[in-house]
Formats: sequence, C-alpha cells, structure tokens
Amino acid sequence: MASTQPHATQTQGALLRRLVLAVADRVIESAEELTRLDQAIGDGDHGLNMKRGFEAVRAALASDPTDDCGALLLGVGRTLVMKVGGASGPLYGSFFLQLGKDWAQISDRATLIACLRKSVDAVASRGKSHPGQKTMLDVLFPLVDALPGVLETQLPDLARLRDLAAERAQATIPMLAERGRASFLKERSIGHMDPGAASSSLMVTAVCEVLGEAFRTSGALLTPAGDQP
Amino acid sequence: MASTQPHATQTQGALLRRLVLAVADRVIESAEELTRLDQAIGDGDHGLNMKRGFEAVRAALASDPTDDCGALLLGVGRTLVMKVGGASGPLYGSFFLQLGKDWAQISDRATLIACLRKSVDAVASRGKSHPGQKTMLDVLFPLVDALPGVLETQLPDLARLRDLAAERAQATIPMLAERGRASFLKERSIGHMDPGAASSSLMVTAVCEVLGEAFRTSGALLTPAGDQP
Amino acid sequence: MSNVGIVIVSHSPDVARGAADMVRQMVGAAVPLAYTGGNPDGGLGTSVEGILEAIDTAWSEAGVAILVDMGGAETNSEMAIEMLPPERRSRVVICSAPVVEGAVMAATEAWGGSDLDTVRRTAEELGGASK
Amino acid sequence: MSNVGIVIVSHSPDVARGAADMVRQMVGAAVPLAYTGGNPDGGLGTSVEGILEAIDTAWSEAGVAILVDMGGAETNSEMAIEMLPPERRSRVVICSAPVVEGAVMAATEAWGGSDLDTVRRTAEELGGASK
Ligand SMILES: Nc1ncnc2c1ncn2[C@@H]1O[C@H](COP(=O)(O)OP(=O)(O)O)[C@@H](O)[C@H]1O
Ligand SMILES: Nc1ncnc2c1ncn2[C@@H]1O[C@H](COP(=O)(O)OP(=O)(O)O)[C@@H](O)[C@H]1O
Ligand SMILES: [Mg+2]
Ligand SMILES: [Mg+2]
Ligand SMILES: [Mg+2]
Ligand SMILES: [Mg+2]
Repeated sequence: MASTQPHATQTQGALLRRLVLAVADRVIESAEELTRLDQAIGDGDHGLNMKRGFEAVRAALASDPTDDCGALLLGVGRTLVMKVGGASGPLYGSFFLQLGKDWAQISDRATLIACLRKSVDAVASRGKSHPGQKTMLDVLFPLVDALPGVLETQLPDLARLRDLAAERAQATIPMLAERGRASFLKERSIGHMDPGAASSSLMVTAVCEVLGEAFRTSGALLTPAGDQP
Repeated sequence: MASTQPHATQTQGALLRRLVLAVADRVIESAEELTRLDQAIGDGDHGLNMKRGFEAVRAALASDPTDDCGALLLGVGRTLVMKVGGASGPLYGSFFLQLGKDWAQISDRATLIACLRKSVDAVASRGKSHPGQKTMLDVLFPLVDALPGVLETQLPDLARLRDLAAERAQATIPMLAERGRASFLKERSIGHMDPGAASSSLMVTAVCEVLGEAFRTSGALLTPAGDQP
Repeated sequence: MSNVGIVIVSHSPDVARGAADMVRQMVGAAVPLAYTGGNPDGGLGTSVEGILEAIDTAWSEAGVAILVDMGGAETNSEMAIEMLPPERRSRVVICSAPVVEGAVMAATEAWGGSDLDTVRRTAEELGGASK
Repeated sequence: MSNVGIVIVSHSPDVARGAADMVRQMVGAAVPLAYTGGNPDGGLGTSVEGILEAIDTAWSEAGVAILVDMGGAETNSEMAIEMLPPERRSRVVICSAPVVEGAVMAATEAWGGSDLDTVRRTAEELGGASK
C-alpha cells in the first residue's frame, strides 16, 4: 500500500474531491428531509441552507481543478461560510477551514485523527457549544472519539462509523435543545431529531461509502504519507 | 355676568369651539418649530404628529356642529389619540378625554380647576411620568397649580398664565430627559427645550389669547353654571 | 383552547412586516398573528387604529400578547387596549421585550399552547444577552 | 475622531431596513450606518458577505458596533469579524442587545461621540424591560 509521494498526493486530491462531491450530492438530495426536521423544531431552512451551500461548493470545485487538498478544503470552508446563510454555514465552514489549514501537518493516522478532532473543536468553539445540547456536535464528537478504534485496523470498519453516526443522530431525539432555534422550544424540542445532527450523519455516511469503495477498489490513501495505522 | 343655562351652554359650546380651533391653528402653524425641537433631542416628528392630529381635529369639528362641550372634548381626545401617531397622541388625547368625561361635573371655578387637574393627572398616568422629567408635564402641572391663584379674581390674569407656560417650557432646557426619546440622549438632552413642553406652552398661549379676547368683548363664561370665582 | 395571538407593533412598517415573516417561518399558521407599523400617514410612528385592527385580526380566546419597539408604540398600545371592549381588555398584554426577538420567542411559546401569562413571561425572559 | 459606526444584521431584509430607517430618523447622517438582512438568496437568514459589506460601508476609525437579531445572525457576524483584516478586527463588536431597540440606542450614543465600548454598553443596558 506504500506509494511515492507525488502519486499519493495526486490520488489524495482526487479522492478528496470525490469525498466532497459525494457529501454535496447527499446533502443536496436530502434537502427536503433536513428542512422537514428543521420545520419541526426550528425555522425550517436547514435543508435549503445546506443545499445552497453545497451547490456552491459543487460549482466552486468544478471551476477550480486544484489538486492541493489543503486549498481544496479551505475553499469548501469559505464557500459554506459565505453561502449557507444560517448558523450551520459558519459551523460546518469552520470544520473545513480548520482541516484545510492543518492538512499539511497530517502525516499518519494519528495526526489525521488529531486534525479531525481539532476541526470538530473549531465547530464547537464557533457555536460556543458542546455535545449534549442537541446539535450537530452530538454526531461529530462521538465520531471523532471513535476514530482511534476504527482506524486501528489496516482496513477501517467504515460500517461501524456510519452506524455510529446514524445512531448518534437518532440519539438527539430524546434530547432537549440548548442551542440554536430549537432551544426556543424548550421541552417541546424533545421527541425530534436535530436537523444538524441529521445532516452530519448524512455527510458521514457519504464519506464512508466513498472511502469503502475506494478501499475495495484501489486501496485508497487516507494520509499524505501513505496509509499507516 | 350671570346668564340662563341654555344661553350659557350655547355660548360655552361656541367658546370651546373657538378655543380648540385656536389651539389647532397655533399648533399647525408651529409645526416646523416643534419638529426642529424634536430633531435636536428626539425623532423629529413632534410637529408633524401634532399637525396631523390637529388637522384631523379641525376636520372633525367642521363636520360635527355639536354644541355639547363634553362630547366636543371627547371627540378632540379621540381624534388626537387616533391620528397623532406618536406618544404625544395618547398623552394629549388623555387630557381631552378626561376633561370631556368630567365636563358635566363642572359647576364653578373650583370644580373647573379640579377637573383640569384630573385631566393633567390623566396625562401623567398615561405617560407613567411626573413633572421634572423634561416633558409636557413640566408645563401642564405648574399651570394647573397656578390656576387657583389666577382664577381668584373675577377677571383672571391670563397674561400671567401665558407667561408661566412660556417660562416653564424654557425651564425644561437645563433639564435631563427621563421619558420619551430624549431620554436616550441622557446628558446630551440638557440644553434643549422639550418639544412637548413647547407644544403645551403654545396651546396655553392660544387658549389665553382667545379667553382674553372673550373676556374683553363679551364677558365669556368659563363654567356651565356661570362664571363664579 | 386556541393558541395565544401575537401582535407586533413597530414604528417602522418594514420592521413589523419582517418580524412577522420571521414568526411565520418558525410557527407557520398555528398562531394567530398580526402586525402594524407606521403612523396614520404611513411614516415612522404607530397608530392606535392600526393596533386595534391588529388585535382584532390576531384575536384569540386565549388572549393576545403585544410586542412593541419603543416609547410611542407602547403608549399607543396601552391606549388601544383601554379602548377595547371590557371583556377583551383583560386578555391583552404588552410584553416588556424586544420587538423582533420577543415576537419570535412569544410565538414559539404560543405555538406550544401555553397560556397568555407564560407567553408573556417567555418573551420577557429575553434579556439583551440572550440571542 | 469620527463617530462609531452601526451595522444592523437581521434575518429579515425588511427588519434590517426598517431598523435603519428608525436610526436615521434619530441621528440623521451623523453616524455611519449600514444594514443587511437575508440569506445569499434573499430569503430569511443572514449572509457573511452581506455582513462584511455592511461593516465596510459603516466603517469608522472609532470602530463599528453590530446589532444582530438571533442565532445565525450572531454566528455569521462573528465569522465575518474573523475574516476582517487584523487591524480592523479588534475594532468591531457585536452587542448583546435587541436588534431594533439596540440599534436606535447604540446610534444615539454614537451620535454623541462616545467610544465603541460606551456605545456597546449603552445598547446592552437595554434589558427587555426598557422601552
Ligand atoms: N450554537 C450552535 N452550536 C452547534 N450547533 C448549532 C448551533 N446552533 C445551531 N446549530 C446546529 O445548526 C442546525 C441548524 O442549522 P440551520 O437551520 O442551517 O441554521 P439556523 O439555525 O440559522 O436556521 C441545528 O440543527 C444545530 O445542529
Ligand atoms: N412618558 C411620557 N410622559 C410624558 N410626556 C411624554 C412621555 N413621552 C413623551 N412625552 C412627551 O411627548 C413629546 C414627544 O412627542 P412626539 O414627538 O409627538 O412623540 P414620539 O416621542 O413618539 O415621537 C416629548 O417631547 C414629551 O414632552
Ligand atoms: Mg434553520
Ligand atoms: Mg435560519
Ligand atoms: Mg417625536
Ligand atoms: Mg415618533
């Protein structure tokens, strides 16, 4: 699975592009579902917001054929920040901005995990929030916490990650919202899935699908230095 | 100076009409001055507000030839309430509504004074305010306080009332506003005359002019029961 | 019992309309809602007649909570309430709350079927600090 | 030194415009003022790009105070501030205050030449109770 650096970089850029496009497609095709969730406990725009943002991401990727993963991620972050139009824009945007900024430091699975954790921390500090408040963080944090275990094996158990995301999104249903519009509903926010948790889960699912496919067909590289567990 | 009740009532209705029209004319022709005062320490609409209100009063009086003083005053109050569009509408409106409601109880100068005091109290309770806060109350209260002295003599010293009103309006200049828009300026409200104090003074001046004229030419009656000091 | 109605009173017709849009986005048609802004000529200010109409439009047996922006809007709303028929008067309250944020909070509370007092309290809990 | 600038950020373009009208009525042109509302498509929401433009329009050497209505408006404004050139970043604050009432209060304070901190504090003193 080792490869020369230039090849790795190129493969990586292409893979990252595929990942982002898969996430974009999944979010866009799920817009109505996300909006429906936000109608129940928010202002009903999460699907529209995410669709606007990821359509812009798609357009930006199409017009900029960069292979530089850091630049690509920064571009995704900036586009989401500028185009989403709701709180989720700067939140997801901060994830991608932080990851893009740190990308060059990733040299193995351990640094990959550390950078992803830092990116999730960036979301939390943007939102002045923490897990347990019925937000996207209730998916993102458990996911990052699970990464060391999942990435222990040479072939990561992506199905476990995907299931964990779905399960954590489900677990927001009985929670009481303490951030965002849903918090206005107090007790009445209980019994509904958080829209941001749902979109996070969708995005994780898309990522797992693409990565699983990539592993099966070509032994994709997760990190610039090759794919060292 | 005594007269029969019907004559008194008729004379009274006509006099009241003349008073209200004189007040309306004075306010309308002073709109720019009042607006200028409100521009300095408020939102610059007091002149426009009062003009709108008193133009409507003029129109209402023209279309309703009632001789009933109580009804006439209630009509003025209602019109100001509905048409002024600023805080001054319900404030001045409450004065006229209260006076109209109590008019029938006025039987001599003492009850006249008591009713006027009650009407000024109605303004204060509408505004949740009291004299000393740089408002119209800083003219209205001293005026009512001066009435017993002024009305002691058979021929009231109207010039004294008029001068007192002007002086009390001037005295709002060094005051710090604690009510209305001007209160937003805190210390910077000092050094400017309160627009509502100015309009109150104008209205008192108009009333004094008409009453003075009426006393000189026909010995006008202030109260339904005749004009008993 | 029907949901508490919400009335938005601003000096600016635009603010009143926009705040109502934000309320509708949150609660749809489930809460009786009306708004009024501008003096009787349409300029910045408020109109007792406009407020009376808005109370009528948003009328609910559960009562009506009014959100106002400042000074004159409050005085004119108090005046309007006093001009209501006595049986309605006691079921209308003015919230000491920010007009836009308070309207969204009050409507969200009303949407849940809370009574007038709870709706008012929820809007009033909104200090400047809560966003 | 110039007066502190005021930026109004609302989810609703109408609220933003109307609040700006109310500010202008109080302070005329003496205070740099800009407003923005609506998501990048013009629907209810806020736009970081719109906020950055508004900060630029209302820019003052004395700094800029931003008034926001709720959640996303605040998060997007914080994001916008971080995207400013470093020399501007420290001279922009978001007020924890009601968007409409706070804008009028902040602008009135700015009109008097107060510094950014005083302008912010004046807006933030506005609890829900003060009208
Ligand atoms: N302060 C916050 N911290 C973390 N997540 C948040 C916060 N505020 C909102 N969210 C997330 O964003 C989602 C709503 O996004 P969206 O509807 O697009 O924005 P808005 O709330 O501005 O309409 C919520 O479901 C929640 O997951
Ligand atoms: N609470 C109050 N009590 C007494 N008078 C008040 C009060 N609020 C405002 N006023 C008076 O009303 C005047 C302003 O009237 P106006 O400009 O027509 O209304 P607005 O303040 O709504 O624009 C002030 O100058 C002051 O005299
Ligand atoms: Mg939303
Ligand atoms: Mg939204
Ligand atoms: Mg005024
Ligand atoms: Mg006004």
